[in-house]
Amino acid sequence: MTVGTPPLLVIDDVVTEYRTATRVVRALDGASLTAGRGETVGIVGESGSGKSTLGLLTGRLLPSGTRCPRGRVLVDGESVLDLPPDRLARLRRERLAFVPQDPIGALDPTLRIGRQLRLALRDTPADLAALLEQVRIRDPEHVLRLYPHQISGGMAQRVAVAMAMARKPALLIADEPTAALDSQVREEVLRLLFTLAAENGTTVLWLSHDLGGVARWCARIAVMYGGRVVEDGTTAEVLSAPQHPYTGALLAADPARAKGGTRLLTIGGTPPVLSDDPQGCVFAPRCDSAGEDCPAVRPAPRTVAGRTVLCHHPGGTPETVPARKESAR
Amino acid sequence: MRRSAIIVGCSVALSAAVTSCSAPAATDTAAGQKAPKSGYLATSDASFKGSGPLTVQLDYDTVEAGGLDPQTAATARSWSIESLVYEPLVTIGPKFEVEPLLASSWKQPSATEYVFTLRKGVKFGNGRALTTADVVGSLQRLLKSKAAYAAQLGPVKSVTASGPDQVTVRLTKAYTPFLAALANTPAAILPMKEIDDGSLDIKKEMLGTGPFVVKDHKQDQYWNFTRNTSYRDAENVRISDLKIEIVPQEAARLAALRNGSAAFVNFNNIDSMDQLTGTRDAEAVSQTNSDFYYLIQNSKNPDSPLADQKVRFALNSALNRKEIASVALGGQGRPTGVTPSVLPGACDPAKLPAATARSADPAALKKAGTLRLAVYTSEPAVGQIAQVIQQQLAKAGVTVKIEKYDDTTFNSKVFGAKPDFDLAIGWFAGYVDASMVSRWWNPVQAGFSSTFLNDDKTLDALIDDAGSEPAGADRTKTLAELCARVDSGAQMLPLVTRPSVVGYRTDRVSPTLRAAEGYGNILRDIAHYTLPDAK
Amino acid sequence: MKATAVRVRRALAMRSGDGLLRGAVWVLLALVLATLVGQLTGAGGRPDAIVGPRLQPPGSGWLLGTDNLGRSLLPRLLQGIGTTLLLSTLAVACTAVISTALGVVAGYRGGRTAELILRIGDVLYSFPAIVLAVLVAAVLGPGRTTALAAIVLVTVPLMTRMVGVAARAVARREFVTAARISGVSAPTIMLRHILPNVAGTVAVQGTYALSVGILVEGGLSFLGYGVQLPDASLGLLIQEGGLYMVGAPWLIVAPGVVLVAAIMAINLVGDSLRDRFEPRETRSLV
Amino acid sequence: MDHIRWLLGRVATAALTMFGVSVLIFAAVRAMPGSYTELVLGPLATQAEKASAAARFGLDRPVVEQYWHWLSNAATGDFGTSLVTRAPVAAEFGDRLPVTVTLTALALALTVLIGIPLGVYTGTRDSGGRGGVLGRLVSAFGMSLPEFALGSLVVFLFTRYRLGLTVGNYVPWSQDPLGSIGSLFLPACVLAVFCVAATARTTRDAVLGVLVEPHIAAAVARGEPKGFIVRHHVLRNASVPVLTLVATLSAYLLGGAVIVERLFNVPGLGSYVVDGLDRRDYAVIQAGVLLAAVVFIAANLLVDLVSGLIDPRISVLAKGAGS
Amino acid sequence: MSEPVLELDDVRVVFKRGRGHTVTAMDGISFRIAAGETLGLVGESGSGKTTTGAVALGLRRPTSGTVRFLGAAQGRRRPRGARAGAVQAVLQNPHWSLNPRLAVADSVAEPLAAVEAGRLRTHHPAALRILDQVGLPASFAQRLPHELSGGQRQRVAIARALITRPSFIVFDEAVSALDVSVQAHILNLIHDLQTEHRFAALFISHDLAAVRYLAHRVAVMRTGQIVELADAHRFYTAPRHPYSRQLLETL
Repeated sequence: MTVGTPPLLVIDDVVTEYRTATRVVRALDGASLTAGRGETVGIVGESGSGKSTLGLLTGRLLPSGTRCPRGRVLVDGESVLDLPPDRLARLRRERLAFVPQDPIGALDPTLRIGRQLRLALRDTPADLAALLEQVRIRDPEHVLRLYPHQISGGMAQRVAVAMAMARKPALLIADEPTAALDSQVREEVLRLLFTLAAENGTTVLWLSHDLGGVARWCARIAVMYGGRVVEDGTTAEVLSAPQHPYTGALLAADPARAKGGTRLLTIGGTPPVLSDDPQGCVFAPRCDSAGEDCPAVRPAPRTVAGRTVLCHHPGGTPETVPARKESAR
Repeated sequence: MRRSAIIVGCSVALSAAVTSCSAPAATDTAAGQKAPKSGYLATSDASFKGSGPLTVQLDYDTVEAGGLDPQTAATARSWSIESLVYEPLVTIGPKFEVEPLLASSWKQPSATEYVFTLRKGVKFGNGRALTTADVVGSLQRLLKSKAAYAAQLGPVKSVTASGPDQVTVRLTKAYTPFLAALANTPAAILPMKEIDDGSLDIKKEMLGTGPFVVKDHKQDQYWNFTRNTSYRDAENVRISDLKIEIVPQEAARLAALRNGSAAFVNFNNIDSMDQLTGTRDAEAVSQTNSDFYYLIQNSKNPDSPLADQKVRFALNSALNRKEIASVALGGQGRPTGVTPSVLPGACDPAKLPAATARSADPAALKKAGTLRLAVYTSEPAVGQIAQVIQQQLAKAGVTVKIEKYDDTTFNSKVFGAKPDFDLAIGWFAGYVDASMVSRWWNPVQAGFSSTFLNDDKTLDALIDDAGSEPAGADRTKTLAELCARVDSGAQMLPLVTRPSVVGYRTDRVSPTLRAAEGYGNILRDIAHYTLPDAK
Repeated sequence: MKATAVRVRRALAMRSGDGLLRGAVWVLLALVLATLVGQLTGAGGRPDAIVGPRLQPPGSGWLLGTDNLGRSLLPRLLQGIGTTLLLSTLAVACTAVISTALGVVAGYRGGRTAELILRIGDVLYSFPAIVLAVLVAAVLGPGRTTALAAIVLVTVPLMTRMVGVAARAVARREFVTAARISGVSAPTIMLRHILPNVAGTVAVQGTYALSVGILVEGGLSFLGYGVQLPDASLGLLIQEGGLYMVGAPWLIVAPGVVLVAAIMAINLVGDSLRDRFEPRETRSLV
Repeated sequence: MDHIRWLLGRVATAALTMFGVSVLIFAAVRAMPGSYTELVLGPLATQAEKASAAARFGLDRPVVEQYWHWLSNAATGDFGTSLVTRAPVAAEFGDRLPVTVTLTALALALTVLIGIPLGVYTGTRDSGGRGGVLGRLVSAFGMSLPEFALGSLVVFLFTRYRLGLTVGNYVPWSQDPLGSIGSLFLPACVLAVFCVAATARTTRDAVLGVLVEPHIAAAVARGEPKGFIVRHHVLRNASVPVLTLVATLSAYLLGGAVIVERLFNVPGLGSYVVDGLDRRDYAVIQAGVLLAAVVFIAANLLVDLVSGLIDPRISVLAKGAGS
Repeated sequence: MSEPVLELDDVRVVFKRGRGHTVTAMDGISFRIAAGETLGLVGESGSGKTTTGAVALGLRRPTSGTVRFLGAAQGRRRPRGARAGAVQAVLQNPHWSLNPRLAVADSVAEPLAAVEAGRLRTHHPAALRILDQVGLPASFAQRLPHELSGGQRQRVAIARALITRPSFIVFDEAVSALDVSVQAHILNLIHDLQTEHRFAALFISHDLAAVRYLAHRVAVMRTGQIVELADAHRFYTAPRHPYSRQLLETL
């Protein structure tokens, strides 16, 4: 994080609640995250951890049924949660950009690609063909005349990246941009996204479940669990020596990292569904190194080995890994 | 059966016999008008000098198998429209007395001989003068044709031109209703020269001696007539252009009368009269008709209880004709025997056997069981009579199930080759002479009723006697016997007379309307209508 | 199957928040109650009995006045509601059974069978509704069964198409493929998997068909083909009342108001059912 | 290329449907009890007269022969002669078509000009879900006014009180176009009430459906103003269901609004066909129903074509569905 | 090597898309799977791996080539008689893997009811036993799918596949829609159940990591052809085909 210049994005102790007909679900329970200009942050967490809500929060794109009773969100100094609609729209137009999870779904099915790009970029003059070549789409003239359902997921995502970066955003938020793509295409899109962001000095928030991808592309990683950022530090250090027990468990469960023949270490119990202020650490019931204070006292952020962790006993090592019974051939 | 009731003769009604109707009839004379002459509901105000167009709305158009040929015309509607163009030798006065028309006078040297003297200066629409050849040719053409009306002229032996402007008709035997039968549109005088030389297709065009000429006609939408310039009394005809619009929906005709887009409208719902209250310049009057509603009891079906005369008579005695008239027809109709009660010499319905019977025979009633009563949709009054009859028979312990069909289905079920009904309601035209309609009670002569009437020889004899006896005390006695016979046979039972309601705009037209009408001819005196001066 | 019953009961439980739905259900209940009480206890006398002078205004001895034959309008109106509601409900029940069967088969089978069923539906659907109804009435002769047959013929094509589309969507789901793989017979798949999952669409389309049914019955009565005399249906009462609008406006106002209230209530119930069974997430950001 | 092949496929199925309609109507019409001869000859004609008249009208020939005769003529545009007017049916339809077309055009104009904006307004204004209790009440009310009840009321009001427009005197187009529209305005309004309510409801649903689509969320994320989103994205995406409904409504209206035509005494197609039914005037009924079927199928084909242009996925789906 | 449970011999499947335009989904595919063995089938979307799964399940008849199941050629589309229930599948989308209107116990009991007739209720005891094996307590029996998480639903799907003690199961992208930790549970479960039930398995996935964890042998498909078929250990340590190397690079 480049010290001195004020951080581009400040999310400070934000609580967000979805109100459905029958009950209230708390998606964020005091999440905090800051990101400077040009930083690349990977936000990792399983479904129900609140990472998608965090992404939407930055652009205040939460549906009408949600409320944020606590916390602040500052983008480039402007408090997003209190902005009037027209200034919020200007903020989204000039400072923010989003890369969608379902690339084809994010394009208007009834308009040709070229027409949609002209509409979206009507106030930033850009040569569309050059724009598409920049994201390495062969034969851009042909693609501009196609409809969204006539192009592949990979190509659609490249168009989305081109559309986003053409507006030179200060902050780019990508929520699982490559979930629907095949491995090769996934690598290409990521390479495009991060190189263009770097050239433009855009801060990137990448919400993902692909630990390997985050390791390759993001300087910083933030692990989320139960609506809070439980560990936030430089990627290499966090992945090699996780301080928070959940991070450790997550790494152990990833088949890509499991060495041949070892049994995957699974986390017992099920992810929490919060409805109000929880007592103590929400990971306590599933944590192997939980002490008596964990369920009682809500852990405060502390810096350990150059990263911030929300845990009373950081640094616990995962238990030994039992050998796997080989099934007879 | 708005279209298919046949009219074969007309009857003479004593206007005095018209009872005042209980519904607030609008016959009370409007302030400015003179009191109508006796026998009329309204008379044209001679002081009006205006002339010009007139718009009339009727509920349905003429539709005949024989097209526009008046001789084969079978319905009252055809006759009233065709009477604008065609004229018969004689016509009917307000009290149903026979008056001269194309025949200026006539003599009856004997009971079976009539000598007519033609009126001078009568021309057809194309300007050609009327000749005795036209008269003889027309009557002979009518007698030769198989048209239903031909039989009503009675046993005619010969029609001959007996002088430059004289025609003599000889009958084989005395036939009292002959003159009355002659006074109707089917017996009108046709332009025989044009018909014989083929220059006129009588089915498609009309050419007569009457006050109007057809300009154009769109089936079921409108007729346009213009004044016939060569009409003998052309200068007194105030209506220059007569437009007849066909508007099936009653509410639409009511609306047209209210907002003035129509000056003269016919209604078939009695209560339309009081729908006009509160509309300035709008009058509605109810003409008494010789037409009457009847109830058929299908006695030809062997395994039906109605085959037994006692059951039929018991049902007849259970009916209350007064209540039918007051409830179903809002008091506008009146009970009648087979001789229409408004006609002179007609029998008194109150003295009929069923009316005088103290109570219906319970045993016979029990045998009746459940009966199906067929009615048709196009005339609301028929449905209402059916429901009143259902109530009356229910009180007598007989269940009646009403089956309402569209007109065509009704015709095929009741008058088809294989009748499929127990009871059915319809209406006949009453004609002018008391005996003429009774002809239909003789299945052999009528033909159509042979499918549901058993032939009753004594009744047939009474019908012939009534037809041939000259008017007088013993004819009235015969007619009374005829009524009693029909009533006790109870196969086809006359119920109540059928009212005809007409509405008009007093600020658009001053019509001449008779109190009683024999031929159901709504447009009878339209040539005498006067129009107020254009404001 | 017990779980399904639990599921359906819970689905139909009236959501407290929806005032419109509660109001609509109350109107319908009131109408059904009124006609039941009227028919059973004969309140207000027999509908076809001539009780007084013609065209008497309401209140003078007869709550709703008398009609053109002197019959009290109240019992006739109650009978009219009964006839119209019973007739339309019965007809729509038949429509629902036929359409659901055809729709589910067409949706699951697809291909030629679906094409055939839809083609037949198109043939009927391209007839103008009123002409089709009058044709049926003329062929079968007026009366209740005819009105019922007319309503069924007019409403089956659209409902079959709707159920067919819903069934086709369900047939593509994984649990249907899994059932086919494990050898479950086609009829069982249709009954156990397809039918319960299109129940929502059937309920929604059934309610809309009901309001169409009432309109068709009314139209038939207006043209003279509806219920037989002296029985009454709301359509017939309105048609008869139409002639006396100046002299006796209550003859058309009473049945008119009841008819409009009934159809409106049914439409509102249909809307609420559609909200429940085809819920659309409320994530709109606009 | 595929588009044309798909179109040919649709035309083929349309022809099949038309054939089905023609067979059904021909059989159904003859299944009706009674025949024209009974009606026109009246009750007092003898059976012999009825038989000779039937022969004259050509009603006594075997049904299949009559059908083939009629079908082969219909192919050449001669739909047979009306028994009532003795004139070719095509002529009568020619006279009445402009009346029904004007009436339909007026009703559709009202429907599109009022229904669609109302739908878009209620759809975009209340946020999400199916809020807008007022919107639902109004459209439910509009859809529950049967033509015969509303029509009778309007006829009553406009005749009982002087409210400008007169009821029932139809002015032919040839005479005075403006007057003709004036005379058809009231019946058009009565017809339009149901259509406006139905269109408003369908439009609102379609709009609400589009608003939850991901591409709208993406547009909002791009900071596009609401009006821009509605104009450029919502209307286009929501138009297909609305178009389908309008096509069905126009087919219904062109099929002839019998009841309104009778109440307002408008000489349109609907009342003519139903009169034909009353009088068993076979040629009129058959031609009327065929015309209505052609209009219905043409409307659907048109909608498929246009919606294929608006939303390219549809023509792909339609083709996909066929395989 | 015991008698192979499933054997595909030079199987071809060709689709007609519009006139004259054909797509070859399977172009001469041959492989064998023995009892207790898992063949991992990897490839990009559009490589034909799902069609291969459909052919293995008997849902689609190949244009040419033979499919032998337990030695007998597989003719008709729907398995009949003795072999009904011998083939089962666990498919991708947990949201729609279970009939939302059926309770868990009924869904699991259905395949058994199809094989041994009788009502669903009669097979509830067997269903409860198999649910316990997949780690779901009896209390789940009467629950409806919308009350379960994605992982729990996939467990029910697996229980449903196992209840007829099939000799062959196809896992078509069975875990790709699940979270990493939940995925781990399911992979362990499949591994343990195979050791116990000794069914043959075809594990189709685009996630090479998951395949490595379960598969004994791996086949890589590209545009309808198997470009490499090798023992798992050898494949992950020294892939021969360049396309395989490219895929492993991203792991």
